[in-house]
Amino acid sequence: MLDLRIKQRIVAALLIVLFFAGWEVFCIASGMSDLILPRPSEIMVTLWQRFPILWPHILQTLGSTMLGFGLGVVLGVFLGCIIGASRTAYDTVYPLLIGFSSIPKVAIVPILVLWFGSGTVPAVLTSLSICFFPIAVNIATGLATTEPEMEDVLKALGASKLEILWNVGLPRTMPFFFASLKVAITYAFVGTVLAETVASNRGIGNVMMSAASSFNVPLLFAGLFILAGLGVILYAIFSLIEGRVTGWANRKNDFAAA
Amino acid sequence: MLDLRIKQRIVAALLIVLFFAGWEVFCIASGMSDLILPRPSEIMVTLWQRFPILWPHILQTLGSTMLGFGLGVVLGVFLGCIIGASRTAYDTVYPLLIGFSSIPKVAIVPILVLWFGSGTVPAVLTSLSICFFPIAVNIATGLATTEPEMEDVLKALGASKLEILWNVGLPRTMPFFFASLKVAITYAFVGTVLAETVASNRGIGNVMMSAASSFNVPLLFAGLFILAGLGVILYAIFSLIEGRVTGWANRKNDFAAA
Amino acid sequence: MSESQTPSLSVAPGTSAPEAGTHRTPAIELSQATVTFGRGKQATPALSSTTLRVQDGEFVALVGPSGCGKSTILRLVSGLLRPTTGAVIVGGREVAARALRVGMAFQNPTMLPWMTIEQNIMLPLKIVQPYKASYRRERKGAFRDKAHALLAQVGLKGFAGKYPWQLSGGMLQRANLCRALIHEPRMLLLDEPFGALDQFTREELWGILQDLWLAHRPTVLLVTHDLREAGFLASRICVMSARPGRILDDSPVDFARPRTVPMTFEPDFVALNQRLREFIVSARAGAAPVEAH
Amino acid sequence: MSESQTPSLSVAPGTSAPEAGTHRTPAIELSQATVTFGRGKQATPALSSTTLRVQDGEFVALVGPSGCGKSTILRLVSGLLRPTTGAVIVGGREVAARALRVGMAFQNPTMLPWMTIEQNIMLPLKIVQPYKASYRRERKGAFRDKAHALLAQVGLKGFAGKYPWQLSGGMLQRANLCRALIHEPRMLLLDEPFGALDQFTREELWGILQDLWLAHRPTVLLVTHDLREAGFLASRICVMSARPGRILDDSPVDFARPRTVPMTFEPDFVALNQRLREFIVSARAGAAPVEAH
Amino acid sequence: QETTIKFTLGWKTQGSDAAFFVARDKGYYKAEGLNVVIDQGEGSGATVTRIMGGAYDAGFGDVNAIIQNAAAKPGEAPVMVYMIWNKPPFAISSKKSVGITKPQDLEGKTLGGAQGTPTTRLIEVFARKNNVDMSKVKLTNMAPNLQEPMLIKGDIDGALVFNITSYFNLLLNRQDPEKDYNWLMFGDYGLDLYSNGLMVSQKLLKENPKAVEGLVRATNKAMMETAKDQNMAMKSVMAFDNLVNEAVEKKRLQYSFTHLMVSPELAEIGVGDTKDDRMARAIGIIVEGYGLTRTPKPEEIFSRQFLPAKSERALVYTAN
Ligand SMILES: Nc1ncnc2c1ncn2[C@@H]1O[C@H](COP(=O)(O)OP(=O)(O)OP(=O)(O)O)[C@@H](O)[C@H]1O
Ligand SMILES: Nc1ncnc2c1ncn2[C@@H]1O[C@H](COP(=O)(O)OP(=O)(O)OP(=O)(O)O)[C@@H](O)[C@H]1O
Ligand SMILES: [Mg+2]
Ligand SMILES: [Mg+2]
Repeated sequence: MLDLRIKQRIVAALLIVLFFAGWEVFCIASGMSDLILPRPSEIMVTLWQRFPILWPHILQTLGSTMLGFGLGVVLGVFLGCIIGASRTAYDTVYPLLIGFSSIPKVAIVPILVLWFGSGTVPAVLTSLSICFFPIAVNIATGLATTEPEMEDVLKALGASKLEILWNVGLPRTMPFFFASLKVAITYAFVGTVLAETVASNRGIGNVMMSAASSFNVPLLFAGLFILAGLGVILYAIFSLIEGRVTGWANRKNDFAAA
Repeated sequence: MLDLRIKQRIVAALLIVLFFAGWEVFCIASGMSDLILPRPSEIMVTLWQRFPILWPHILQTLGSTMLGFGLGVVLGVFLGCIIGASRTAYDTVYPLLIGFSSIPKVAIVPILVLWFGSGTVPAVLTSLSICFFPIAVNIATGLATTEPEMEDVLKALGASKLEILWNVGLPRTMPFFFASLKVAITYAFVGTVLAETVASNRGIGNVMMSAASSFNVPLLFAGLFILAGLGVILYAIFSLIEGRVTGWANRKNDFAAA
Repeated sequence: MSESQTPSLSVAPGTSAPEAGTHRTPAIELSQATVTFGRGKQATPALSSTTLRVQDGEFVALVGPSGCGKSTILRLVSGLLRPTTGAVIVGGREVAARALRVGMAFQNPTMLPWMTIEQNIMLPLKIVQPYKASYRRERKGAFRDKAHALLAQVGLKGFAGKYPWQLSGGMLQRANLCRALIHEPRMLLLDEPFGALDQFTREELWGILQDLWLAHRPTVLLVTHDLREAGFLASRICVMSARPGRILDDSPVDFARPRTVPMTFEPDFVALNQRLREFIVSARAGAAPVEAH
Repeated sequence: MSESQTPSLSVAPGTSAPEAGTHRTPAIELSQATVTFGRGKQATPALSSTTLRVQDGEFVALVGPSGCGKSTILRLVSGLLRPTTGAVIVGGREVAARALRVGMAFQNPTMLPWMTIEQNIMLPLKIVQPYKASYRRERKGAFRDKAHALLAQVGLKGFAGKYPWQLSGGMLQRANLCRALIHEPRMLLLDEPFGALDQFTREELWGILQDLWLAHRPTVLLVTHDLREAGFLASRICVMSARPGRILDDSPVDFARPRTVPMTFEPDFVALNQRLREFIVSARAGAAPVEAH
Repeated sequence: QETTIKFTLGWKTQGSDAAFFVARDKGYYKAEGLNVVIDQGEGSGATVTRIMGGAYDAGFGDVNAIIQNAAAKPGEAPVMVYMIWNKPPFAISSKKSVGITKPQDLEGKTLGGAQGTPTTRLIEVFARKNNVDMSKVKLTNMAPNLQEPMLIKGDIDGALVFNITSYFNLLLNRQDPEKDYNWLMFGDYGLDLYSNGLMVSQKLLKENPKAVEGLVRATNKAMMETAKDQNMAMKSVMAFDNLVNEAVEKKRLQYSFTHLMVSPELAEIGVGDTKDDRMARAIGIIVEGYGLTRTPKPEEIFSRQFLPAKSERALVYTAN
């Protein structure tokens, strides 16, 4: 079982390497200008050389994102619980949320900047405003699709609504929740960077903006690589937690591996 | 039961009206400049007056979004099935997708413009690239958490993997799928508008950009309202379909209403 | 101990229970309760005007054909369902049984899949007073020991840490029974708690349940398909008609306690079974749910 | 029809089956099959070195204490599980039973919740040849009629369009049986198909199942807790030990067919039951899963 | 046989782009055998990348961006063939109350700039040339459309802007840019740069010089008419994009003439042309300001080969 897992991982790693090799080859073969799409090797070199300069920006973006994401999770879970629990909330809050979510957040960043000044606050808020939505939707769906039989177990004991939510609704919803976290964390990065491009003196978004305007496309892509990397790292962390928390729901894989 | 439903809807409608009334009052009370946050009434007036001019832009954006969303659904379901079905795909495709998704799509729009020129194509592609991800994640999660007992019913009959996917995996995953559609449709709009602000002569994104650059904030917000409205309308349509398709999973509501 | 300690009240089928004449408030009282699922064309009548009284401390068995509404009655009593018409009074109050600390074993042993068997079984202790108050403190101490002891009693020693899907059908059913018992409820609602068990395990559990009842005298409503089981355990047996169900017959069982398995082979006992059997056969004749072959 | 048409092969418990001496390839052959779930400390042995042969057209009943591995054997035969050691040969081939059109009634009647009962029951017709080919054409015609007829036979007339959660436990079990039968499989694996049914419904279904077996002679492996049921239906009864299970006893049942319910009260029949009962009691004595009370 | 030319503007539709719309609207391009397809842009610097990437053949953009790209990728950068704004729009706007009237006043102030715009990039050079200690100036980044609101709100003391943009942004924000604001024009303090004009790709230049010639001729013709009659020109603008505020854009169009075009140099050499020595100086400033590794020659940047005769380019501006 362990061997199989390791083998699978090696294959996966190889495929990922292959992807970048393919990109490299494509760029060379098609004579792609590095103004349009730089080669991965070029990007990596830039990344390596500029890393000391980029480091504080990475920290800035990561910090804002984590804060926004954390708040987004809290807000998303809260709204999700409300929507999932009350029909009126479903009818009221859902349309408002959908409407709000259909709005490109770029449009509200300037308002945030005018209210809170430029810097970390708008980045955190944008990140929050972009990432809570998938969480709320998935939590609400998870709660709404919970098998009534499971709730009956607690209802028969005279449990309060909150106890049922806590002991049945939320645990049952965990697979939905973790799925939404994967989506939310990536959007949280997008939100932060968006706000940083609009008004900030630090952060990856700021670096990318400056790279774009000085036609330093490899640096721009280095910024993108950093974001992608951060996204993947956080995803990996959530995956670990997910494995522990929702293992019960993933029996299929257990079986396949057994 | 019907009466209850109607009562709930009325309450919901009232609450939504209340929300906008609150906004209006807030703007008036705080003496908010309409250059920062216009009053809803102002926005509605603008919307009404400019509607004939806005109409073709609405159609443009809606068209691009629906196309991008449609393709995004296809791609998302496809990737979700692959990730949910194969461990290697999970290990390979997932990190790549997460990485790609962590990248702000604003950064890739210029590249799309360079390849495809400005106009509908980049809008569709941006919309696609932003909206397939939640679908893929939710489909993959739904498939991975399918109870093995349900699959056993088909396995014992000697069903092929595809038959199991089609008859068990996908139907079981429908609640996950519809949850992701709600997220995806809103992001599809964001994607289209994003691309339109960068590279298009038509579409709501272009209108908003033009409004923003001439500080016509009520028009900018009219654009946002249109987007929100379109999002809500499409959400309502999906909700109807969802009610039919995943009714079986939403027994809880049935019970509550009974 | 003789049966006389818990007087059994016989209700004539089809007639409403007399309002006066009982000096104790019954623990459970269904009066003219009807349940219809769905509405319009989709309507499925599940229970037709059922009247049933159970005194505090009584052990009542419900038997009847599949789909006649036995589970529905338990759901009514536990407050999970409200009657379409009629009233359900439990512990002197309409609806809900919170204060009564109901212990319910569902027909389908719904274990929460994210919890181990132990955690599942300790669930009532987490929810029901007075255990709730000290749950955080005791869940790794006294409560856990209690759960383990109960599991050992039903033959699930060593399975406390397993997840529900790692247990066989019969094992789950035994765990389900433990969950109904752990908080020592004043009222037990058992929906075919031994259905998936072999004869021997079943008989052993009968003994355990009987001992428990004799010691604490909870009010028990037991749904079963096994007339021997009903005869062994109950102080009263109610026979229901086919769907939509009504109570057709209500007869006390007066064998001395504690009863033993050999007793179930004695002529008196066999005669009771035979009597019920024949009664059911004749009752079914009109509305046989299965086509003759 | 007499039993002699289907020769039953008795396997001495504990010894491996003789390789030679049979002129027909058995439909099912477990040789020294062991199943252990999990690994390391978590390992749960579920089946210990089990050898079992079932000839084509035989009707074998498996009885044994809860958790002894009966369901596990069915899962092995249906190809849902592979043995940890040993071999499982079905229809002359190792693993999987695709070509055999297995009909399986799971212990827990897992109906797909998004399908109506009718759709659930027609599932095998959608998957298994030769029905699969004409499924699209016939699903509203002949196939549906077939499903309705089957449902009517088990007393579920009018429930075809309901969803699984609208049925009672016993109704679901009957639907589950229909799903196992609808594609007229050459091999039937039934895991306590009558557990949640009352005595009468159960006896009627016995009759239906017997008729079906007499007409088509599928190979049947029936798990049951009811010795009367085993005696009524089976041509051979295998008794299993407690977990990890092995086959302890394997005895042919030679009563004439078709058997009737009254026959089960005749002395010969009762004697068989009594013999099995005693055998099991003595076998259990060593490893009683339930604490004495 | 018509030649299709994909043309990108420097930004969203603006009155100052009128000449292109007039040429299109009145069929001047058509008369030259050209089918000019006009798209809105993402910034006058991005015009250069759009053309270099091959998606566009021509556009209205910033010559300084050409210089930057030509330094790194000679032979790929587009070439300016018709210089339109011969005065740089780079400026620092500030409220009168803040009191920034000369470069030295910047010390101790907070300036807001949109990242990567020439004004922001050149502030260092501006400071050096005027002996301003940049360590005493605080710079903060923000999107262009946030500069004026933050200026008004007082979050920043001065904004690094294009005068032609900022002036109207202030106007749209209900300010009086003349009365209440100070403008430090870079052109007045030693940064005598060229700015936006009509540029074409090297590919078009090589493969179809006739099309370039036609493009320049038609644009020039429209430019002359626009200078005479802005009302007529605005009709063409509105025909292209009915979303813009006509009154404001007309003023912007006029502002582009008065503040960015009409000058002694224009009178001397006509619209579209440049002076080589000034261009060389400008290149020097850009190379210094951006720390470029190579100094491109003026002929890499600008080509006067396609300009019509000077008499045809004698611009007479009359406001109406
Ligand atoms: N949620 C529901 N919606 C619709 N019909 C229901 C629902 N629950 C139960 N029924 C119907 O009510 C009737 C009684 O069901 P119930 O579960 O009480 O039967 P039961 O006596 O427990 O049967 P069994 O012995 O088979 O478990 C059945 O006909 C069933 O179809
Ligand atoms: N997926 C699993 N993981 C771990 N252990 C399992 C799993 N499935 C079954 N077991 C164990 O295997 C043993 C045999 O289980 P099985 O379901 O075959 O019993 P059974 O004979 O059908 O019992 P019952 O009559 O109670 O249904 C049990 O001890 C059970 O705990
Ligand atoms: Mg029931
Ligand atoms: Mg079993």
